[in-house]
Amino acid sequence: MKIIGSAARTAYMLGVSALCLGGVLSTTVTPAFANEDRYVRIDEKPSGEIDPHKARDFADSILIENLYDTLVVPAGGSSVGPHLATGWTTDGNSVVFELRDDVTFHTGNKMTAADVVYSFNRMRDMGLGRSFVLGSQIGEAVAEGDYTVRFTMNEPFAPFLAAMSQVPIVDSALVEQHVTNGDFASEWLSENDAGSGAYQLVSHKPQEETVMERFDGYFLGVPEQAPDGMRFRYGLAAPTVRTLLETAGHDISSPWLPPEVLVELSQGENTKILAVPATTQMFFKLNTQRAPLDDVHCRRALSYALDYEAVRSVMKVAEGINAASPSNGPIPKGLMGNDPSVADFGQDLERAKEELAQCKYAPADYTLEVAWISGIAFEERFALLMQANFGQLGFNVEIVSTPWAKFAELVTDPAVNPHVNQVMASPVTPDTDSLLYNSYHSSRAGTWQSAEWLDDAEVDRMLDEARGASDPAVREQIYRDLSARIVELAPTIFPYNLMTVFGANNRISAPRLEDPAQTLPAISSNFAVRKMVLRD
Amino acid sequence: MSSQVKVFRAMPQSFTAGVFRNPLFLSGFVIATIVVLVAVFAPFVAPYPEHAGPFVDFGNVRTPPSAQHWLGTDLVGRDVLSRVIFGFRQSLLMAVVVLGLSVPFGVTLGIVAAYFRGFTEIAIMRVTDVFLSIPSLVLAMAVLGVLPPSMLNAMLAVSVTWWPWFTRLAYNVARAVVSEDFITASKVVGASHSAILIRDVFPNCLPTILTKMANDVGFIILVASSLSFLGLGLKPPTPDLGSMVASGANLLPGSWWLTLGPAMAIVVAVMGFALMGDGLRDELDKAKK
Amino acid sequence: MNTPRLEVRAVSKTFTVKLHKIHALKDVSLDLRKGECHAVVGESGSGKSTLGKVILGLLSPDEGMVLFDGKPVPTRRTLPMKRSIQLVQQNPLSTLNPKRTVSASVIQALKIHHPDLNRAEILVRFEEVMGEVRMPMDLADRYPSELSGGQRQRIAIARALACDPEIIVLDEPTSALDVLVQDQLLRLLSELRQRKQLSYVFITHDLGVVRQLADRVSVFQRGEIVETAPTQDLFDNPQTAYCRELLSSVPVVSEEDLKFISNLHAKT
Amino acid sequence: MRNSALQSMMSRIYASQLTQRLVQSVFVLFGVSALIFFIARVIPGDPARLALGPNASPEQVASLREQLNLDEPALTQYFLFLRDLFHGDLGISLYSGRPVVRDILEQLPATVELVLFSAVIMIVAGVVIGAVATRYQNRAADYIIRVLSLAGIVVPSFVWAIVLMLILAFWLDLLPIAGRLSQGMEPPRHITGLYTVDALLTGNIPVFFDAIYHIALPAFALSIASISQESRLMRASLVETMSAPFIETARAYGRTESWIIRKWAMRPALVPALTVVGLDIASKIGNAFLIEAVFAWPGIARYGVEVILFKDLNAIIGTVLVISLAFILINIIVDFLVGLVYPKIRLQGATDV
Repeated sequence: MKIIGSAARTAYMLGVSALCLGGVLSTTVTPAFANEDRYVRIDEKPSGEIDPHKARDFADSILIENLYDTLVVPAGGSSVGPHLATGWTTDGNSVVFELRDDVTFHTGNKMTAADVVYSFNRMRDMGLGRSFVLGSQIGEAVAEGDYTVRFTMNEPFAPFLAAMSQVPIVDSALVEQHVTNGDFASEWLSENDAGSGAYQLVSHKPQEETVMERFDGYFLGVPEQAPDGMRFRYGLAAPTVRTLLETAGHDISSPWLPPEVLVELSQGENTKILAVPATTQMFFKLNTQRAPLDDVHCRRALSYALDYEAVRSVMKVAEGINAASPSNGPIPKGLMGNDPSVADFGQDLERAKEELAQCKYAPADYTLEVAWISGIAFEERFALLMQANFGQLGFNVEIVSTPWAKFAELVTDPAVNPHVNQVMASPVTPDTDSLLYNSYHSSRAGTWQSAEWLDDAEVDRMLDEARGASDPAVREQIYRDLSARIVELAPTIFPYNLMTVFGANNRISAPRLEDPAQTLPAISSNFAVRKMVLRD
Repeated sequence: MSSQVKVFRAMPQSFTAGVFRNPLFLSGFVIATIVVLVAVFAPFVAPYPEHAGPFVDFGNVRTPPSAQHWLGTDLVGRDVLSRVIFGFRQSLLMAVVVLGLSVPFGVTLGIVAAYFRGFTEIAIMRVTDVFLSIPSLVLAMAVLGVLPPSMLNAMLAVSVTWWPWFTRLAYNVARAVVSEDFITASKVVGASHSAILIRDVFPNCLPTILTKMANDVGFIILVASSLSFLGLGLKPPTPDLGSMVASGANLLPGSWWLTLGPAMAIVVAVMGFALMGDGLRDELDKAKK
Repeated sequence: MNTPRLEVRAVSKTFTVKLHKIHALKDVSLDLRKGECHAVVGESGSGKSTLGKVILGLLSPDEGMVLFDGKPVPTRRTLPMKRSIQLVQQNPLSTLNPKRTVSASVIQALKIHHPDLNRAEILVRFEEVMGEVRMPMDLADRYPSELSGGQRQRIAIARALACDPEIIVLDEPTSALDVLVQDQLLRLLSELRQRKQLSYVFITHDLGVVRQLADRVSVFQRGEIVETAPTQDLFDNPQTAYCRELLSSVPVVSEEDLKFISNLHAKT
Repeated sequence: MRNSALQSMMSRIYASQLTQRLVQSVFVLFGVSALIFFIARVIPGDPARLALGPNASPEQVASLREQLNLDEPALTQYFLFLRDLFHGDLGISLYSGRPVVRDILEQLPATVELVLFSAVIMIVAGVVIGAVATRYQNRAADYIIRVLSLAGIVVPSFVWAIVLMLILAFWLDLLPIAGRLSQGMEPPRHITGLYTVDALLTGNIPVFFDAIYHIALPAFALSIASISQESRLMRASLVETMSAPFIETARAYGRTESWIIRKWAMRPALVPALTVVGLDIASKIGNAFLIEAVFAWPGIARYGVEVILFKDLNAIIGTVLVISLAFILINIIVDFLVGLVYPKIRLQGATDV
């Protein structure tokens, strides 16, 4: 052993000192930062966008929810309540909002009607992010005084108020300063905030983390027990999140953890799960433009062939709690037009074979492509299940996994859009329109929401009619009829309604994510950090 | 008398005998042989061969190892052991095809560059440098990002990163060979370039190339599993050891058997071939002295 | 009758190594007649081997030319041209491909130059060639590593003979062998020359060997021929100082010495 | 030639060889840029559509396509790209919406720091283990080390990462598993971007230790495979050196094996082991993604894979170029250092262009 004695001794010493160092550090270094302990830590997919008018997915919407405010906010069911607007009046072909006069932006600037007009125009003119909720029926916005804004309508547009809950208001004076070459200041706004929200931006590294801290000038005030800030982390792997939650190094997970991990977290000593009975649904979208699924009978055959029980069995997230519940067709529970009597979908191979017999295609001639979004592990199991189920009908099934970004691109072409696409969606606004119009209107075909490429005159007519009708009862009936029509056309398989489930550390409580009575249908609204409570 | 002349004869027997006395090679050879046999006879060895195909049993998911399922069942109720056994098949197929594509291509370029020198050499070796200047995992990912996911494309992507190593190896060995007197002799005798390359240069590079190939079988399995871990693997339900580890890892430590089985399988397969390569190299070094 | 078979006319060749120009051959001329053995002597690095390569067509000269039968040799030599001029190299360890049996190496040469022969005829020729170099046929399917240095050089000669050459460039063929084997090989070469009317370009630094075998000698110094003369003239009456110096350093091995040595060998 | 003249000639050759290498690597970089540019160009899918999201109008897509020169012939696009490259402009990342150069500058130091630390661990551990194996060559200890070092190589690095995380963080709770610093630790003033180096330069000792505390686990996980590789090479090279004639001489003097290894064999044997350090570091950059993913290390490898999946043309090209540049530079630097340590290599290298 004395041969390489000195080298071994050095290595040994290094090892010992590393261990000592580790021991010392773990006891001394970590707890020295008191106020940071009061930051809530949340993680999401790989990157985030903080330009409020470019933000589009779930992760982005959580950031925007906390940095920015909107005129109105979801208030349960399909309704909206006042927020930056104290109230509104409908006046012939226009809607007039009265604004609060006590709102200041993070800069200290007062929020006025000009900011609202600027924000609306910016969102619509850029045409990115969630601007699709702004129907072409909306005309122009005009400031009629410092705290009054008038929106004129080209045509009646029933989902208007709900849509306004998705238009974040920016500090126009600040944004204007950073416009270069007519870029809407989008480079600047992708790295800075110009909002009035309860939290303001500290730093934003789109692939690492976004940090924000409490904004003391928030017009509604931020409760003392709310977190002092938020650390929004990107791209943590499931085992990492799981370990961090156990060791109080993290507070709320993304909703993409595997169900088995959630089960373990629900039993953990320091951990729990947060379940939001929101209006999210899983959709297996069938490409209605691609043989053999351009034949309604083949689509119906697939609907009957799926083992719905098995799908739902995957989503068990705790002892006795299943995140998946039977669906009522295209309109999730809690939204206008939901019809509990719409068939409880179940597997029926006999009927599947009957439908298949009427289909003009022979299954053996076709290979069905079933897609799942890589990163959402449980979707692979659904794909495998479909492979087995549809295989029983004689279809050859190929499974393809695509990252979300690639999927959103694939669906733009019906010739390459996979036959079956798994999409989880919830209405962007509390209005049924935001879900159905963007999924089934023929003019919207080819987005991730409308991977069906449905082209049905009857459906288009009903969707347009529901937009124009102002009487809620009439709209309710239209949506019920529409729901029945869609089930008949079978462009989509509706496997389950979904509770969105998060793993969490016990020190955080988020009433909107835990208490069904306080939960709002637009899921990101439940991530208002100011409504959370952090125990010390 | 003349009938006794054999125009071909295998390598000097002392080398072969020495190799089989080398403990590293021998243990690697035994492991690799078992892996190959298991892979070839997978349908007969696997307890539930149908579980390697489109099969689900949601009533039987994620059961820990038991007498029926030695390595437990996975998230859709398939027998992990059966899938591991079929996974060997895919891994070996991958390695064989990647080597089959990249070795002839890479070695040909390497010895051609070493033999002809001049512009040919510069062109080939600079292009090779370009490929070698991109870390292979990154390059394979970029290529796989381009191609739709399939067994063949995964093989192509890995091959694209693999051939330059053989070009460089063959080039280095062949440069030494080309300066040998017997190459001059062949030229003087009037042998054609192709004959010299095939009969004189190539056979003398072969032992080194074979050694690297033995090692590489394992490393190709490793790279393929890394790609699968990043989500660039084979199409389900094809059993793929790397993806099995990746999906199982999310459920550690709870459902450890989902990771342990396939991870050990990768380790055993890679180990077997790496040991073989090591032993071969030992003997090669001895032979040189 | 005696027009030269091979003429080297004013050949120059330079190499560039690390920006330094090295004149390997400077204005070298040389004749070789049928059945003649022309020795090229000089210190190592004096350009002898380069001359050999130019003659063989392995290098093309910067200036000057090589004539065969009075006609200039083209840069790309034809197969019959290649056949006519063959080579036996210095190092018996590397002159044969270690991955091929000796029969394969020789038979390759036979096949190249006798494409019209069938397998049996080739084997007959192979046996003949092996006989010419006194190699027993039971060594035919050995690998070079299983043969002695002298045996390997015989195979190298056999390979050259297999082409039916008229000229053989002998590039220090015996310098790596011990004295006894060297002597046997030289006798073989000498006998082959007479029997087959071969011409040799004998590259060597060993003047003892030159005296034994060569008809004429060219002395090389730094890429130039300083003197060319019939062997006996050169040894008796060297014209240049360099040659005199060279000659004075030659150890002389007499016939008696050789006999003595071979007797020693025979006894042990 | 006199000794000093010989030396000056050697160093001239060496210097010219180094310049030659540098010039060559510029061409190689051009090659890499062309290769990756054309690979990225054949990626099916429309980057403009991807950037704008599924709800953008065809006009918007068309205008962005024009802005990105996507409608030009591929060769024109490549030349436009080269022109911008000379102005230090790699375009805007579609994935992050920011200039690629900025993204890369932000992500690169984290990876450099990770790779650097794991390289140090690799060299030290690799040399020691290789030396031990040589000392006990062809005995039990040697075979055990060789099999163990094989295990280091054959177990995929992502498996190591997970295993280490489970043991050291999940069960023992000894080391942190995410991020570069503890929460609330302000990063040191940006000088190099390497937190440990910057902390030392600014004299911020707590941050220095905190950064080391955070980098320990990922760096170790990343180094395991290459420790094994390095120790195998070290062993092979030591074994070779130990059979050299000058070692026989030392044995004849009755020196112990250990003394010979340390004093005589080590230095020449280090050379081949060190030359592959460059290659090993390059392979680490690839493996780094696996590690960065597991340990949430905000580095360029993770960024690279994200942008590949997102088909973010500019960012893919930028990332691969930077990684290749790093790889080429590392190799030149390693060669240069080896040349300094052991001048004999220079001449061998000089004839081996």
